[in-house]
This record gives sequence, structure tokens and C-alpha cells, in this order.
Amino acid sequence: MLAKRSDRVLVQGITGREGTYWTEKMLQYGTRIVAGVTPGKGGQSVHGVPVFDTVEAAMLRRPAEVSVLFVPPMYAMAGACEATEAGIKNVVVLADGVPVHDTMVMLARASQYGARILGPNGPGMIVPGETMVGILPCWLEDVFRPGSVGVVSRSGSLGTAICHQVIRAGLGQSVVLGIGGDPIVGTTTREALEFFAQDGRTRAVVIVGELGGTMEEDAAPVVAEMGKPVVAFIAGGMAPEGKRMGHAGAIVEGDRGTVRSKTRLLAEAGAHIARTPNEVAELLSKAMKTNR
Amino acid sequence: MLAKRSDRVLVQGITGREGTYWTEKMLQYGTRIVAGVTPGKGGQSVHGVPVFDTVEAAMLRRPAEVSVLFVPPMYAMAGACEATEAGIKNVVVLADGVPVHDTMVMLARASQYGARILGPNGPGMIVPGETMVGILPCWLEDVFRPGSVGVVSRSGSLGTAICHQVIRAGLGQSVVLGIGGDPIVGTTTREALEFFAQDGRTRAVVIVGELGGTMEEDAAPVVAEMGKPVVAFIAGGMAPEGKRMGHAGAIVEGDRGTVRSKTRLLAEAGAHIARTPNEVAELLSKAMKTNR
Amino acid sequence: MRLYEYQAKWLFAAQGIPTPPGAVATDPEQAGAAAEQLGVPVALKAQVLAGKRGKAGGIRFAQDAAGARAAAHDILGATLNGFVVESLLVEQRLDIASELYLGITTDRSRRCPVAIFSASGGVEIEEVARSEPEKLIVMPIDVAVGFQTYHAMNLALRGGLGGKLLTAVADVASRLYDVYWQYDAEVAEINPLVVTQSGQVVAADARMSIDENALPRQKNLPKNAMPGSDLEIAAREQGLTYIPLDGDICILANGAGLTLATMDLIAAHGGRPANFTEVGGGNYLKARQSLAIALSRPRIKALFVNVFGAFARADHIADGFTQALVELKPDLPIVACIRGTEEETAWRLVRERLGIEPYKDMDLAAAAVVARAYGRG
Amino acid sequence: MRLYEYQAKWLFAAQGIPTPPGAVATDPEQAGAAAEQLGVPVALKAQVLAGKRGKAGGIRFAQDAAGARAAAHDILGATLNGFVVESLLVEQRLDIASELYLGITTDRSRRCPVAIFSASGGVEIEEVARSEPEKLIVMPIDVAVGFQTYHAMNLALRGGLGGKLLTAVADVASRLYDVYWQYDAEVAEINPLVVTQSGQVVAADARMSIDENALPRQKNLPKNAMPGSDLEIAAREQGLTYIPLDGDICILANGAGLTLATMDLIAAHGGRPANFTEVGGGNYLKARQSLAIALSRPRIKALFVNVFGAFARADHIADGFTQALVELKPDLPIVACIRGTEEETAWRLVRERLGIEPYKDMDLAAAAVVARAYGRG
Repeated sequence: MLAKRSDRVLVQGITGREGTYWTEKMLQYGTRIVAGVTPGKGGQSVHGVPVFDTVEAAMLRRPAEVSVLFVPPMYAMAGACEATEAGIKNVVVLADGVPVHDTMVMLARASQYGARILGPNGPGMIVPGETMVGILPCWLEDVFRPGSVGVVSRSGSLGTAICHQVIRAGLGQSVVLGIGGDPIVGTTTREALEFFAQDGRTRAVVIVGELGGTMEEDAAPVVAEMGKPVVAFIAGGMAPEGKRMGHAGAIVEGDRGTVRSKTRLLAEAGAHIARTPNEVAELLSKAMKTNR
Repeated sequence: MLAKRSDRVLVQGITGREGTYWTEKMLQYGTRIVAGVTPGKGGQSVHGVPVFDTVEAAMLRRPAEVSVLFVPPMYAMAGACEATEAGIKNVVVLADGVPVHDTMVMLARASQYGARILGPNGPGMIVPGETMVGILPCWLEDVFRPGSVGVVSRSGSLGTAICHQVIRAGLGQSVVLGIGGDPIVGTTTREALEFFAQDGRTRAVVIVGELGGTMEEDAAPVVAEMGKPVVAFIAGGMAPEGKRMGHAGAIVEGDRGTVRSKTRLLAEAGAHIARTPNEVAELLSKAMKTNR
Repeated sequence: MRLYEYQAKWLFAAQGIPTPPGAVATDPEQAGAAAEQLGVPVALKAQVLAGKRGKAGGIRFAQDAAGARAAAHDILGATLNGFVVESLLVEQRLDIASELYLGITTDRSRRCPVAIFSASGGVEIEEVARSEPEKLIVMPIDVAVGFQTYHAMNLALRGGLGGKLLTAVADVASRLYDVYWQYDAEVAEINPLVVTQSGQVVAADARMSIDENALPRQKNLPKNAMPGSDLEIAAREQGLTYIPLDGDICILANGAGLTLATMDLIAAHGGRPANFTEVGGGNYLKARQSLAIALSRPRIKALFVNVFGAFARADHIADGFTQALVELKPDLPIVACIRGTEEETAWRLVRERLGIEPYKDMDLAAAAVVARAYGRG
Repeated sequence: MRLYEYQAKWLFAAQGIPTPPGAVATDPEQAGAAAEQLGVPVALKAQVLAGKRGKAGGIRFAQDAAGARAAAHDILGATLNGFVVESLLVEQRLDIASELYLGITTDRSRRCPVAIFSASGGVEIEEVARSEPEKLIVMPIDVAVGFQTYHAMNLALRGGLGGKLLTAVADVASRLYDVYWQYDAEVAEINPLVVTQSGQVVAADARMSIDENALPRQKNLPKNAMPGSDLEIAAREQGLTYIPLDGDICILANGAGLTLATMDLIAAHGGRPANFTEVGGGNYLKARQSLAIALSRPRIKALFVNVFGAFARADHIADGFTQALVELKPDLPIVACIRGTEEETAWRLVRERLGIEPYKDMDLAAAAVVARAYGRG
């Protein structure tokens, strides 16, 4: 599911402005970037990373386990399909603005190939001190430090802010997963929790959620069973209720999707609910002490 | 791959003129027709066979192993996809005039579901004395009789005529497979031979081919290895050479596709080549005697 | 982006879904003329993007052209659930035998489209969903396969239909999916799908909303103003998300999640957020427009900027909003909390251009802005 | 159904594939005018459905309008590989830097579409396929996925391209697949795909043929007469397959396979088949038209009917052709061999209506018809 230090990483769209900038940041952090892809630019190199025209061509010469896409939203589906078809099992899609229909196609194809998508519209992931794949400000030492707290966030900026709270609590992160803020994403809160439940390094989990959708509700049963303390902050309590998509939306979501429904179900499952980002630090400190 | 006496058969398009006519013929022959499907006609019955609106609905009440489609060519793809999706593993498509692109989609979907298509544009199949699925004149006693000769034919009428030659030779058929005359079919000559090679009841095989495509060439290696006598009649020696589809056609088919190339490769693989339908009977008699 | 009923019906009709003959009218004369041409009786339906229109008086019937003119006169210009009625859809009135429900929507939880059908349609469908869920058939759709007629047939069959009605409804359902897929819809819904006395199946209402991320490739959609205040519309025209709220502390944050959390934080400290304005992604380039819109409302007491830069770098965002504030010169207390990628450059810009010291802890910053907004600082 | 070059180019251009500016001309004046409008030099290309047109003199170049008129005068009305040239495509002449080959076709053996590319295109591509097969890249296409730009990129990359040419050719290839798929093509081919001196990629020639089974759903194709004799065209217009041959024994059989075998059988007995006419499937209803066409040729010496009824029942076919022969009253020996579904009714019809005894063994029947045709019976 996740990148390890040993995983080799491919950067799709490496020659673009953002691709080039973040490739350097990732390399500096120690991420094993083995190749980049930009059609028509095969043979060039970016920060010493060789560029290929297609993922297939890159995989022949420089096989990788993970790919991260720096491509515009309308090209994300093709990029992700190219990666999974070429045999990459973990694809990180950062783009904000991917049409939801494209995301559905992308996920259907990925599941055919036994691949997993992280995103779209997320900042990627980091194993502090080991590897970062995406656009997280990994060099900020009061945000990311190796530790035992797993963080799963639907929001990039808020997730980063919450990671700072983990550090304020005197702790660090085992893995931070930016699952993305789109209505449909490839890796859900529930799947992230299932990973954290199994992960030996993770001793506590922070869920950063927000109103809309039912990912937090769907994750509640795992919270109840995982045997590790969980702190949750669900943003949007002050926001006006989102417009429902007709009767159809009401029928498929029922009474779920509100901050109230999410916090209620998570609390019932045993999670500690933070009302502000700063409360995350306090609740986490307390929970870790109690749990010991 | 093939229907056995014990297989339960569904008839899609059972309430149409042809569906009704052939359902009666199949029932009279002993085929275990358990259900029919015509959308909007659920609840009716045809020759005592209950009709359902969809294959799914039929499968819930009357599960079947085989489905045979009496539907117009433009609806064959949807009908075959419906059947495979509902869990049917053997689908017989009779329609003549199915667009080739539809056939390709149908086959791709069938392979996803682990199903096999026989046809399109074939007459179906018969295990003489046991079961007939399709539109073969099974009641003609000098055409179909139980025996030990496997027949695979790309042509309906010619295949039937050749079956009569098998009877003339004093023999009968183990299985007759009408694989269909379209450029792309779900079950190939080669796959039919692979079945006959394994089939205990089959002691000799007749291939009824025709000019065009490379199915006979592709089957030649199996002829060489199967250890059972093979007689082949390839129609079209007198026909003007078919028009090739541009350079592309020439590139993918190369020098194959002619009656000459087919008979040469089959003969080299050890098949006995009949120049006329009647020669099939003679060659078959001789081969069976020698083989004993 | 939600479409008006008449726009959705254009798309449905183009895909072969039966809709009632009708015409759009923006004044009573047009409504009367439409009634005459269509033949009476007619239904006159307010074209507003709000639900429960019928209960709010937005649907009227007329027996003749004069009646249609009178009804149009009443409805046009009236305010319905907060929206001013600017146009009507005048349609032949249907002889209703029964009302069905049919919808295709994206199911976030299943991560695929779903088709929904009920033989008990009409305005009370959500009540049916609660009290008799077995009457609602929900069928997930595999996007690799689509929603073929035989899938639609199974849907309608499970919903209890048979015979000609089964095939007619299945035909509409599979066409509705085609509309949903082709136009990148979030939802395409027919409620009620009317069965007339003569056995015809007709889409009496139509609801459709389009994924805004897909608009760049949806060139053939009807041009359409979304509902909202002038400020919301101005923001949308510039590609910004701006939702006005009741409060008085103006908020600018990056990313939807952090913006929501910032609103919560302001509220937790006793403040009242005035808006949801997001400058994530590439939108930090539009900070000036965002701020101009957000600050243009009366009674704003303070501005709170909260940035945690990642992909959108903190220095880029800071460059954008500090420049904008230098130009706009708002006469307000300003509190800025900044963290993230290239934060030191960002802090320097805030100090140099705005002459204030940026916060690094958002909790302290939120407390400060609330105190200053309400004169307690 | 094969399309003319100019028709295929319309479809290609509509899908965004670059084609040379050009116009169709049916007389020398039009050709001259086109040359003036396009700017010289121009290429004038005979629009016939035959290969190796260039070698047969079907392509000419002109430096000015007068030259274009003269060239058009030479080519129009000439016979090229058996086809009369009725129209020309006048195009801007390309500055050719190199010629590539690109094609999409249905691979019967792989049972899927294939994309074919070679950096060594042009008229000798089949020679390249034989002598340097490594220069031809053949890539199978999964119809569930389609041929995306990245697949096309891999194709062109394996074929040795790089840089801007790689992306330009990949773009054309993926659009070519879209044309192939959308129009139910059997083949969509560009040979040569020209790279001009200025680095543009242009479809200099275009070949496309459509699956005739798909014509009922291909409403938007250019109307187009296929090549062939008047009789072939008459047959095709009635939905029949009729191919004239050199011989003198007219054949009517059901099913393509049996028809082919019947031709072989006539030949094996020393006869000369006059035609391929199939009445399988539902076509037995058109027996009258089939026979009228087949018998209308001069020098026919006998008629051989060979039926083995299955799906198309023997009695139905017999009913059709016996009625037709009663009407047509051909002055010829007729031999009929009939077997299959409802054969006894069929035999009775043949006896009653034609006064002849049907054969049941096709070998004996074939021997009989050959003997009677050539006066040996």
C-alpha cells in the first residue's frame, strides 16, 4: 500500500515546473527517484534523474514500485492508467480538479491490475526520515519527524497543520497519508486505518476529516476494533450544510455526511474528538499516556 | 467448452419466430431447455418453457450452463454480455451480420468472466443422440448419428453436408461444432482440435474450412500432435482471391489465408485433404481403417 | 453546476428520453402563447434551482391561455425559497396514472455510479427511502461496462415492473445513464417519471448537476448562471470559491480543509466567520480578487489569513495576498498565521509589506483576531 | 465497404488528423481552379479503389493551373487497374522529408485490433514486412481499454521515433484508432504518413474500409458506390452478394461455405462456375432477384441449385427459387440438389413447380449439371 525507503519511485511529468521543483525536494529527503517520464523528452535528465518518453520505456530500464504524477487534472486518468498498465502497483495522483468520472475509471482500471491509487487531490505521503512521495513540506522539522503516530488526512494544508500538532505533543509520525479531498479517492480513511491497525510502528492514529461523503462513518468500525488510540478532527462544523445532489444524493447518503454524524460515529467507536487543531496535540498526549 | 446431455440450456429471444421454432426442435431432440428470455415477456411460456425478462431473473429460478441466442445481429453483443455477466459459461451466438467490433467486445468481456462464445454466424453444436444447441437439422438421420468423428466447421450448410459424408462413410459424430463463418469467432478451429485431442469419444476429426483468415493455419500444429486422424476440406479453391485489407491486412496475414496455404500446412501436419465433400467420406473410411 | 429543469430536459430529450412538449416563457404573454400552441391544459413551472418548488407555490396549472397568462403573472418575479423566478417552463399537463422514481448518481462510498429506481416515485421519495427502503432499488454500475439495457431491465424488474412498462422504463434508465456519463454529471434524476393514462412513460421533472472539474471538456452544455448572490457569482466567474456566511471576520486560507478548520477555530474562540474563501492550488494567484470580493461586504470587523503552504507554497501565497492588501488598503485589523513551504520568505513579505508580525500557531492567531475584531485586543 | 481516399481523409481530418489542403475535381476545369486556389505545385490523384495507383499512372504533379488542367484531362476517364477514373483529388504537393507507415486493422488471428507502425513507410511497405520485419511494429489493442495516447507513444517509440516527432505521430495514431473504432472500420491506414521538410506530420494518403455488417448503425458515413460491374452493384443494392466469375454454369447455393464448395465441386467435375451467389440467412427471400441477376449474363449453359437447409430451411429456400424460376422461365438445363430441414416439402415443390426430380447427393448432382451444360448428358 505504501512507499518504503527501499521503494523506487518514478515521477510522471518530471520536466514540468512543479515536477522539477518537487523532484529536487524528494531527492533531498532521500526518496529513491529512479526515473522520470515526459513524452517527447526521453533522453533528457532532471536533477540527475533520467527522463523517458513513456512509463513502459522507463520500466524497461529503471523499474519502480511507485509512481507520482505531476500532470494536469485532465491528464491524470491517462497517466494513472499508463502507470498501472506498465506494472506499477502504487500510484500517487496529486492533481486537484480531476473529473470524478475520470477518477472512477482510473480506480476501476487500477483494481483490474491489482494497483492502488493514492489521491487524487491529495499531497501524497511521507514516512518521516525515510521517504516522501508527493508535495509535502518534508524539510520542516516541527511538522514531520519519525515517530509512532499514523496520520490520515483528506486535506493537504490542514493535514500538514495537524502534523505540526503531533510534533507539539512531543511525538512523531510513522506514516502520513494524504488521501485527498475529492468526492472519490483511491485510498479511503477506512483503508488507511486498516493499514495502521496492522503496522507495527504505528501506536496511535490521527484522522483528519471534513464534512461531506461518508469516509469517516465507513471507517468507524475499524476504529472500534483496531486496539490503538485514535484522535479525530473533522473540519467543517461551522460550514453551511453542503447542497445535496437531489433525492439521489439523499438516498445514497441517508443521514450521513455531516460533521455531527461523523464525530458521533467515531466517538461511539472510541475515538477522541478534537474540536480545534490544537486539541489534537492534547488529546494525543493524553491518549498515548493512558494507552501505555 | 461444450454442451453435454446434462447441461441446462437457456434460450435468449425464445418468443421470436426462430426462437420458438428451434426451441421445439431442440426439446424434441432431448436438449434440456430450462428457461427462455425475452424482455417484457416474463411470465409467458413457449412449448412449456418458462420465459423470463432477463438472464439474471432466469438464472435465479432456473440456472443454466449454456445459453443460445436467437437475437438480431445488432443485439448479439448485448445478449452475450448479459449471459456471461449472469454467470453462463458457454454462449452460442447464431446471428449472421454481427459487426466485428461487437464480436471483439463480446470476446473481451467473455474472457473476463471465464466464459466461452461459440459463433457468431455459426449453427451451434450437436452431440448426436444427446443434445443440440443451435439450428442444426438434428432430426435428419443420415446427417447426424452418434459416433466417434469430431467435426469442426466454419460453415453451417457445408458443415451439415459434410456431416452427411461422415454418415456415408458408415460412421457417426462425437461432437459437431459450428464455429461460425465470421472473420472473428469465439471458438477457433485450433481450440476445437484441442478439445477433440482430449475427448475420449473422438477417434478422428474432420475440419471444414474455407479461404480467408488463418484459423486453419493456426490449427496445423495441433493436427500434427493430436495422434488422431484428421481429414480436412477447405472450400474456396475456385473462388477469386479475396480483397486484402490494405497493406495492414497483408502485414498481419502475410502469405497465409489462401486455400493453398491452408491445405499445404494441414497436409504437412499429417491431415488428409479432401478435394470435394464426397472425398471426405472416402478419406475418413480409409483413415479410420489404417488407424485401427 | 446545477442545470435548470428545462436545460436538463433538453439533454434528456436529445438522448431520446420522452419529455412533455413544452416551451420556456419569461413573461405572461409568452406563457399564454405557449399554452395556446401546446393545447390546454398546461402546467407552468417556475425555473429555479431549489427543491420543493411545488409546495412553495412554484407549480400552477391552467385550463386556457388566459389562465396561463394569469398564473405566469403570479409566479414570475416572485421569490421562491430565496430565488427570484425569472422564467417558467410551460408544458402540456400530463394525465398521470402513476409516478415512478429514476436516478443515476455518483456514490461516493461505493466509488462508482449507482442507478436508483422506485415504483413509488414523487415528492415523497425520501420518505420512502426512510420508511420502506425495500421499495428503493439501488444498483451499482461498473464504469468499464456501463449501464446497458439489460442492467436497466434488471433494475426495473427488481423494482416490481413487468411487461411493456418494464422495457419502456429500462430504455429510459439506460439513456439516462448515457446522459449522466456523457455530460460528466454528478446526478441525473427524473422524479417523477410519469406513467400516463395511455401507458406512456414521460420525464415529468428533470434534475441534473455537472461536475465542475469537467467543465473544461464539456463544451456543449447550455450556458447557465448558477444561483447565488452577486458576490458569489462574481467569484465564480473568476474561478474562485466564495460562500458568504453570517459573521464578521473575513477569512482567507489555503485548501478547503484548512479553510473549514479555520472557520471552526474562529468559532471556537467566540468569533463569527464571514465567508468561506479558498486560495488553494493555483488560486493564490487570484488573492487580490478573492480579497476584494470578501472585503467588499459591509460590517467586516477583521481579516484572518491562515496559510499552511505545501504544493501551493507559503511564499507564493504570501506574495499574492500581501500585494493585494497593499493595493486594497483595508481599514481593518489583520492577523496572519503562516507556516509551510518557504515560510521564512513568506514571513519576511508579511513584515515588510504589511508591517505586522506573522503568527506561527493558528490557535494563538485565531484568539488574537477574535480579540481585535471585537475590540478586546 | 471501401471508401475513396478523399472520403477517408474527410473522416481523418474531422478527427483532427492533419491532411493536405485539397479539393475533389471531376473535370479539368475544376482541377485547374483547385490548383489556383490551393497554390501550386499540386498533386493530382485518381480516385479509384485500387492499389498501386502511382505505378499505373494515377498520380501526377503540376506546377501551375494549366498543368493541372492538362494532367486532369489525361487521367479523368482513363482506366486504372480496371477502374474508370471519375474524379481526382487535387492537393497541395508536400515537401517530403520522410515517409512513415501507420495503420489500424482487425487482426483475425489475434482476435483484436492491432496498430502497425513503421518508420520506413511508402509503397514498399509490404517488402519491408517481408525482408525487415523488425522495422514493423505491430501492437495488439485491448478493446476494453482502447488505444490511448500512451499506447501510441509506446508504438512510435518502439518504431524508433523520439522528440516532437514521437508525440506528433502518437497523436495521429491514437486519433486514427478513434476513427477506426467509431466508424466500425476493418482498416484505417495512412501510407505514407509524411514528415514534411518543416517537420509537420501529414496523412498524404488514406485508406479505409468499413465492416458492412455495421452499416445499419453507421448513418454518418459518406454515401459511396463500391466498385464493381453493373450486376455487382445491382446485387449489392438489393443486399445480395454476387460475384461474377469467368465460367458458364450458374450457381445458387445457401451459405458462403456451401457456395464455395459448390464452385469447387463443379470445377472438380470439369465445369466452369459462372458466379458466386449466396442465399443464406434471410436472403432466400430474395431468390428471384439473385437468379434474375445471375441468369442475365450471356453464355450461361446451365443452372445448379445446391441447398443444405438448416437455419434457412430447405422448404423456404425451395419455395423462393422455384417460384422465381416459374416466373423467369430460363431456357436452360436445371439441376437441383436439396437436403436439410423440411427437405421433403422442398422436394415436393421442386417436382411440382419445375417438373424435375431433385438430387440428394451433391456429387452426383454436380456431375449431372456439368454433363448437361456441355451437352454430354
